[in-house]
Amino acid sequence: MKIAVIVFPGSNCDIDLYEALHAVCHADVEYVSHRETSLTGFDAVMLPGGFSYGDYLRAGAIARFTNIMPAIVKMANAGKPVFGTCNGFQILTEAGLLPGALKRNDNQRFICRTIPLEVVNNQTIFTTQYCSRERIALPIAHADGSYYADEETLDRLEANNQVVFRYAAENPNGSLRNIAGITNERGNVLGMMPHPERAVEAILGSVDGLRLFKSLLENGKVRTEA
Amino acid sequence: MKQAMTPEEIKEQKPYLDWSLSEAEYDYIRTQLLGRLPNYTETGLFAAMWSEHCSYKKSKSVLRLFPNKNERVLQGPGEGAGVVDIDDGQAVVFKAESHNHPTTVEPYQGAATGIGGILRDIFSMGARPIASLDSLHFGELTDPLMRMKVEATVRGIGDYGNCMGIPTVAGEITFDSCYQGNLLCNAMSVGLMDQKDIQQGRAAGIGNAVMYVGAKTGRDGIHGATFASTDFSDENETQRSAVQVGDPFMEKLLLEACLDLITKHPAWLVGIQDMGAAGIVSSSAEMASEGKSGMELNLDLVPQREPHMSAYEIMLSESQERMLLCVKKGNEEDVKKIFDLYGLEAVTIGRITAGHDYVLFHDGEEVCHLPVASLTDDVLEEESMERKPARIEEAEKQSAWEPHITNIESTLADLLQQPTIADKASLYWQYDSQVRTNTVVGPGSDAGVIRIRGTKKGLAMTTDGNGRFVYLNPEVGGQMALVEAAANIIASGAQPLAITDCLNYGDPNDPEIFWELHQSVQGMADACREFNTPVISGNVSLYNENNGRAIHPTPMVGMVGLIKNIDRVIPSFVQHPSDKVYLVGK
Amino acid sequence: MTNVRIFVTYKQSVFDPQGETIKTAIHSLGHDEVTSIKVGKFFDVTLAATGSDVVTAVKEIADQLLVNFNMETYTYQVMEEA
Amino acid sequence: MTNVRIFVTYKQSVFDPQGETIKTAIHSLGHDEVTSIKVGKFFDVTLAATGSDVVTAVKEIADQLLVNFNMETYTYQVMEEA
Ligand SMILES: Nc1ncnc2c1ncn2[C@@H]1O[C@H](COP(=O)(O)OP(=O)(O)O)[C@@H](O)[C@H]1O
Repeated sequence: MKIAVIVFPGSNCDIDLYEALHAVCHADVEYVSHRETSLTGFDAVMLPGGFSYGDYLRAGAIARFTNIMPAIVKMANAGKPVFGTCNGFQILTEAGLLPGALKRNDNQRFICRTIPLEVVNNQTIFTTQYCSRERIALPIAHADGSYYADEETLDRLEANNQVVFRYAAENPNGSLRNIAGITNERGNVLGMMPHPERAVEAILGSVDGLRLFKSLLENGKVRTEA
Repeated sequence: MKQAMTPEEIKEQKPYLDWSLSEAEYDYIRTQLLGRLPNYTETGLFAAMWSEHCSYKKSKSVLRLFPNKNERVLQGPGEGAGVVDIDDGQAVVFKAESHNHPTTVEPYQGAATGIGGILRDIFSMGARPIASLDSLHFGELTDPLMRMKVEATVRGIGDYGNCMGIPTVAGEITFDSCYQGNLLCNAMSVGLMDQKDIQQGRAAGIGNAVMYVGAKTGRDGIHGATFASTDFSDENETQRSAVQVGDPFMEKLLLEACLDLITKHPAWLVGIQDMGAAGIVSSSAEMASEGKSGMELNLDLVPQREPHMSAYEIMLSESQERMLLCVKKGNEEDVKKIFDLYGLEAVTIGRITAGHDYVLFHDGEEVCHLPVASLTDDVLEEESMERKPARIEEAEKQSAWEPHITNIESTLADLLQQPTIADKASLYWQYDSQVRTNTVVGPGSDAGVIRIRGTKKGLAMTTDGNGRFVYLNPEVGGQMALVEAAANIIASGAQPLAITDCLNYGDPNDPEIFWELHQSVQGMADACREFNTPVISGNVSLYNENNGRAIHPTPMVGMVGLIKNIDRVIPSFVQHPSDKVYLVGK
Repeated sequence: MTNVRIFVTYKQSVFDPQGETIKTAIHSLGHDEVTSIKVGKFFDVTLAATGSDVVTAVKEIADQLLVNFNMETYTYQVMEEA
Repeated sequence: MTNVRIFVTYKQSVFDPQGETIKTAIHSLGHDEVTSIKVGKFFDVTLAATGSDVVTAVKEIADQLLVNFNMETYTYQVMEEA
């Protein structure tokens, strides 16, 4: 499985994703610039955290007009895995690949902490190595992570099992229904505010994020073989 | 554009006094250095370049006390930042910088641009910044305005560093009424590089290009450099308007573009320097001086954000996120292409010339023609008077104070409630301390620890200082700042390598304050020799006063240590319920 | 040349903690007469266009970029033509 | 009850990086006719007061809380009394 990590102007967790896949998971991964127009040859795409375009206007609002976006949309529509963390999640919502939006945190501040999450849906291609209802802890680091969608959308997300992660003990940012990560209806596009790529090595404090990448690689292999 | 005053009018009306150039200096420049009257632009350039901020004319004599070499130092003070060998062809680069005055006036932007400035010092050396630290000193929190300033300062540091994607991994925050009208905001940046990539701020090679890259020039921070060298009164707090605004997004692009150029195309580049205090003039004159070259610049080519800027304004603007490069003749277009990729401007604004003259053209006219050295090297060093303060004479006569503790529990509780001692998590949680996934120990421990990817090595780093100790006994206080930093580094499992510093004091024209400066630097220097931690970079911030009241003398030490085996790092938290607790030392 | 001011606010149904925080601060200053405060942003846009072209451009820019209709809504005001 | 809208912007000489970045984005959408874009914020304040009391209150709130005079300036508009 060959994975693209997109580099937008202002991306700064690009190396985090890359190294989690390359150094820790020994996966086949490449950086792809926002200037490119094609993702031919890639089986999955990941949008990193950071501050694309300085988060000016709204987080993710400008990045979605970059050259690479149509190729990402195409991957999503083709059912290939698309993953966005933090700013990547914000870009995916701004681009309409995921429902809802991410607002400024309720306390109006940037928050960098490791917090407990619940794995709500372990049936996605990204989460099969977690147990259902498992409690894990992942770092968050954002100022605009308060998930918002209207009631109808929220109900639909829950009914379709699209809520993948929830904040478990406390809600750090005011996200509605404690939502920390969601997929699209088809389940191949995952966006989440927490940073699994920051929790893949014991020396950095946690390995709770590792199984997300392992799940994807394992499921990707099965798929490629099939 | 016409000069605002004729040379004769300048001589008569002495506008330079407002820019903190003294009459004696003006006369010296006129009679000894030039043998003619300097024009308006030239006078302004002298005022900026001869300010304490750029010239260290008052503190130089004291700074000579510091050791700055040892077997590991590759670059000591004098460049953008110091460089230390950490084996395997790698080097660590670090420096601290104060942004006290801008932060006092406009905490959010002042703190943000403080981070921006220190980062440019690091990447202009060819290093990638890998961590930031801060040292913040505020007034008492009982003042609601101070609470807002604390919030804004922390937000400024966070917003800039977070957006740049550089983890803030350690720091210190204290509160004391002596900082009520003059906050201290010191920032330190640590970078990592391959030794082969080390850059210098020099311009040389006749015909080579002087290129301007990054953000456009506006009227921000004009007089910033001279402003930082005069003390505050409530009155000029309201006059100030040319606030520098940080653009971390631009800086991120600038960082990536500069590192691309430096690491991939070293042959194109002769020298590089960031535009800090006193913007274009200080960077260009210092580069020419360093390369022993002449330089000619055409200011009409400088990218400008506002119309009708004078030569003086263009030269002194402190607009952020700009760099000056000296590029080999013939490679200008190649360099431009690199910056184009990041959507950044790169413009040739001048050339290296034969001889040693610094010449500026604006609107087709020559507006400045000076020997380079007159701006950078001929500064009149100032002798300062010193006097031991009476309070210290008094204190020395008294017998040592013995604390009487009646209820140890309530004393402990009282101590823990002191804002200076209390937990700072609610503040440092606003800093991304983990981005780029190398942070082994973040804020909340003795020192921050960053691993070096691809090796077993790590770097420990800390900022420490204690204005109260230094106030009570400058020499011992200076030693203690070093000891505290070294203890933090050692407790993290690292070998201390070297230090950077910010020397924050009041008005050095006050003999008692100069004495404090001298004594405390002596104490620091002695301790540096003891620990074999030379001073490889640093910064001096004088005139930290409000309405005639000086801050406590507050030298800040930023220390970096090398960890040979990162797996052995010991955190400062209790690990297991039945572990034993030992007290070691005296 | 035409100047247009585009106002963007959260939709009515979206909770705005910033407004609440500011209201509390205003009350602590003693201004209890303030009963509500809402925060929004505006964009002063200058366009080299006039008449209906302006309206078309403003709508497009707002729809595509300036406004996130999941949570925001907007109004605009043509300020002057020169 | 009176509704007042308070507009806060950067002072003329202060650099607005956000506005510049948004302008570039608008141009990349093909709207080259946009020559300038400035970003500001506004506060819709409702007060249980009328007449000159409103003006006094608004000025105090703006001066003390809403505006950072180091770099910002403001105007206001009394929208309606009800
Ligand atoms: N401004 C700051 N930035 C980052 N970390 C900070 C800051 N201030 C304090 N810290 C962290 O909080 C911890 C305690 O801070 P402080 O009370 O100043 O401690 P110390 O007495 O150890 O210097 C330290 O580990 C320090 O790294």
